[in-house]
Amino acid sequence: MVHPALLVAPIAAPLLAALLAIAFPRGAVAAALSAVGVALVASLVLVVEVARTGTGAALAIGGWPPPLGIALEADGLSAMFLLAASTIGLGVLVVAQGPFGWTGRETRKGYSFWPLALCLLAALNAIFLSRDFFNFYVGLELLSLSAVALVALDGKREAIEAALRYLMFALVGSLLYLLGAALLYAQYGTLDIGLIAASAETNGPTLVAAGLMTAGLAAKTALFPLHAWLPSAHTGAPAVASAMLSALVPKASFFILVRVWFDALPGQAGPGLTLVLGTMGAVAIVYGSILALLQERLKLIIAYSTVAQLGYLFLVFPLAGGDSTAQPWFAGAWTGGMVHAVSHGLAKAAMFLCAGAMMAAAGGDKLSDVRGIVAKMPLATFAFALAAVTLMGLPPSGGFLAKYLMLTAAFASGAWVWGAVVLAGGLLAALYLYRPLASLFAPADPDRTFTSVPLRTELVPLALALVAVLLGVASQFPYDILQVGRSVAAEAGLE
Amino acid sequence: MILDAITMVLTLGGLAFFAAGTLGLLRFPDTHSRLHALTKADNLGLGLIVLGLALQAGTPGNAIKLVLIWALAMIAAGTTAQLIARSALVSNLRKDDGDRTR
Amino acid sequence: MIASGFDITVCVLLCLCALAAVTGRDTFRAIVFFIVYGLLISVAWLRIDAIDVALAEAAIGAGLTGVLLLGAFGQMGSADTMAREPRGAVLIALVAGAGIGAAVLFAVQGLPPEGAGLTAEVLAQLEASGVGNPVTAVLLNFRGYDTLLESIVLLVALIGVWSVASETGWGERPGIVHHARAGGTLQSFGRFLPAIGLVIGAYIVWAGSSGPGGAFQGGTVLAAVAILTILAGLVDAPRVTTRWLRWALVMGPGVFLGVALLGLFGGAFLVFPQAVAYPAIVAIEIVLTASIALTLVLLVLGPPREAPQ
Amino acid sequence: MSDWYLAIGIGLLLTLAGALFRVWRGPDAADRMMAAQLTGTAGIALVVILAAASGDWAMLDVGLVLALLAALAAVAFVKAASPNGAGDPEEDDLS
Amino acid sequence: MGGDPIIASWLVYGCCGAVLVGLGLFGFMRPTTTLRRVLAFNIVGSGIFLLFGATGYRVPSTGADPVPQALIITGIVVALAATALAVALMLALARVSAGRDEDA
Repeated sequence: MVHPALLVAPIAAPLLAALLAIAFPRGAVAAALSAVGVALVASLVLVVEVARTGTGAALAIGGWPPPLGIALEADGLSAMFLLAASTIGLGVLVVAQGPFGWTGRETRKGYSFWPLALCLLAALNAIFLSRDFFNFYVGLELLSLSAVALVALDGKREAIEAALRYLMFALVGSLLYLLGAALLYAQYGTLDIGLIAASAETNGPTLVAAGLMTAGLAAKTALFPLHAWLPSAHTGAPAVASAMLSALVPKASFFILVRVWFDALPGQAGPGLTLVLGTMGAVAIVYGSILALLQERLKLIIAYSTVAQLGYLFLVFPLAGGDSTAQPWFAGAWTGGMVHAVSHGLAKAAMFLCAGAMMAAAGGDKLSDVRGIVAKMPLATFAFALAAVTLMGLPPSGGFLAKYLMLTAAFASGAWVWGAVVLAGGLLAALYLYRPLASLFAPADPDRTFTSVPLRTELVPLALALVAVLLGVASQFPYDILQVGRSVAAEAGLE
Repeated sequence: MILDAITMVLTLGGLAFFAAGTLGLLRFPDTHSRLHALTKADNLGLGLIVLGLALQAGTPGNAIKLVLIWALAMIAAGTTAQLIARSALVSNLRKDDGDRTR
Repeated sequence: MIASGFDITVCVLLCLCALAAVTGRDTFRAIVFFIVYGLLISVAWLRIDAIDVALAEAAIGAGLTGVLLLGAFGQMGSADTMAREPRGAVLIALVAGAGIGAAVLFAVQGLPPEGAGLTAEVLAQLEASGVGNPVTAVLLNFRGYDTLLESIVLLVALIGVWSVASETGWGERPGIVHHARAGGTLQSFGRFLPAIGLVIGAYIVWAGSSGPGGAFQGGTVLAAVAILTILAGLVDAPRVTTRWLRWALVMGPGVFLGVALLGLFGGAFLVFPQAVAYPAIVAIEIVLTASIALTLVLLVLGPPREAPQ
Repeated sequence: MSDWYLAIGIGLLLTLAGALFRVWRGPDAADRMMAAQLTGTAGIALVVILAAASGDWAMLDVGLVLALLAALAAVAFVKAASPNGAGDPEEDDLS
Repeated sequence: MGGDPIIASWLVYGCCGAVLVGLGLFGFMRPTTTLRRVLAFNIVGSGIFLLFGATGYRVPSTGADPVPQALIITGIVVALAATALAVALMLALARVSAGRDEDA
């Protein structure tokens, strides 16, 4: 049995570091890096344990088993998301030492960044490990408030305006989710996922509750048409913060949505729901890609790319299942969606970190500013290209594995429409990523000088992009991990 | 039984004062006269109700708590009436002087 | 019969207050309606036998949130008016509000009428939880993990509020400089009330283990009283960079997290063995109250003010 | 007996409704705040009446908190009404 | 408490909570200033809590269910934290857009 410390460390370590960063700002950087390091090691060991034993690790907090107490559990999906969050978190915090490190005297940004970033990571880990719907709510609030504060950190007018709009969307999303959780408790007398799944039935309150939760979580995952807050928020935030915001924050509310429909209420998801979510996902892919094509600023292209790539995740709902004989893998589409979430996270974090480094070097993030930066920053440009490969879903990247699993599931179950959407998404990604790549690799005009940036701001994105590609190369490993503790509905489908 | 009767009379009296206070608040023409009606309701209305219930309160602790509630409410009402009256006066003056008013 | 009459009257007034608060263009009137709404909500909570929540709602709903909104209105002033309301958007909002309201209404009346929730399980384990008040038992023992995360949410909100300060403002005192006439009504009220407020706040926290009350309700009352002294210009909030302030803010959640981690040696997280449960929970409540009261005061005061030019 | 208390409670609610009307119409801010103060006191009376009606005297604590904080909203209003949101009406010399 | 009610207390307050949620959402989504939107958010929040607390009192004989009460107290404090952050952001936006403070 896994020692409970492994389940508690990814949550408690960042929290302790955040408290320390508030009270002792001088030691904030050291506390942050060591805490997220501990969280990374704990999630690594957890993933290995889960893979080795083939079963998830569980812990009843306070010794009180559900329904009275709250349970933490790490099945394959939780362990994978935990590992991804800690990896990206550590990478981002290493780079963040530059703009937010200790510079002799305490500044507003330098002081505020560390507690907010650490609480954001702690909230992510708390959500990925929890099995309780109200605990998800408190985790979501902790996540949203720290994310909003990070967006407003720059202090410029656009950043504060974007943070305010983001907060309004996040608050109404949380309230709708809370209303759904309250109705579920009123109906089943418990908030634990497993217990609700055992006694779930199709009746009025359950459907209204699930509908409200889906609407609330869709708003927080910036699913089209509820995405209006994301581009300006992820562009207004400091580049280091938008790496975490784009790569991880929407995945937390998507993770809860997966828990709601695949783990807690599989029987209640009718064709209506899967069609609506799938269609909105498809429209998000097309809409996000077209808008990314039109942008002139690097960060806006990447932000709209997030809107598009998040659309892929919602294709999981219609595609899950379809277990016809032609389907060589179990739960292909579901696993593909989860691998996409992880590989997109890694690639997007790498891209935003590269954009941040290039902005620092070129003094602006318009495509014309960063033209021909490959001469000065070859590593960062290569990392950007690798991340682009993952987003386009070209082999051997993790993105390819995800799209491949989704495609085979779509064609095997005859739902070629979704297959076409997956392919179109890949092509559109290639289109909107071509312009920035062309500009980066263009021959630099001689009198354009770029200031030099610390090496780590290039090495970290490269490492993250390589991990994203590694996900595709060693594709058996993520596939097996995600099958541990996977719900039956992920294979049988939601119809 | 007598105790209940007394309580009923006192609570009814309290309600009557509240009603009178509200009526005054609605009928009187200007701010300051309304304020006058308001303070009557606070003091006596709540006072009578608290008195009526103190008879019913089992332990002396509850009775003391009731009186403390009434005392605090009185202080709050007094302070509020004073501050609101002055604030109304100041803003009216400012309105006459044509300054920017709240 | 009378009881239903009372309940229905309360609900009608609640809905009227809410309607008045969300419609119309006068922001000040909306805030006053919200303050009265908070009061009626406390009365409603008493009717559904939730005294702990009535306490929290009275202190926060009618107290702190009202002060927060009025303070914002005071500083926003005329900048807070809306030019015109496009007809279409109002319609969409109407349809959305009515639709979700109707769906929730349909769900509520469809709920099983005898659902007792977890009352039995809580009362069965109450003895083992170490405290008499079932709500405090759930808040600090059975679901202590939620409460721990929530105290961190308060801290994050405070850091967020501080971080929107102006560049020159870092290191200054939070909020605006309040002043009052020496010896005037406001100042004497500000000088008189805190003594009683402190006693009542401490009483509510102490009563929380056996009866209604606890760290949050007590902390909120203490915060409200502290805000009153600051509004009366008697006291000015400490600078954002003072060391003792930051340690005091972090003390509550820190002790709670520390005690929770101690459990790991026994192979469990946030566990209170029955023998030591009562003293441990009371100790955590006291430390948590101090941090929560301080955090709430600073949250209401707002970001550090701009440095004097 | 508790029926009687609840009847008185309904009466108090009706007076509260009257005060709400003043909050709606009240020409200037002071009238609205005054009506809010009256609803505050009526609220305290209601809480005390409910404590008697239900026989659960622990409800008095809620009355205590409401009485303690009744003036807080008024002080905040007075601050909001002063020019820079931080003054005291008694401070301005009325020359 | 009172004669046998013609309608259960919990249902009255549950439905009232639902209406408040509807009113609050209308107030939140209609085009208005941020301060009014924050106020509407608080109304929706308290409506949800009222509904949640009412469903905990369906069996008056066993007393109100303590679990919703505890969750609601947590929710109220979280809602206050979110309101404080929203108000701070709103004031900061007014300050910055008034051009008084064009910091880096």
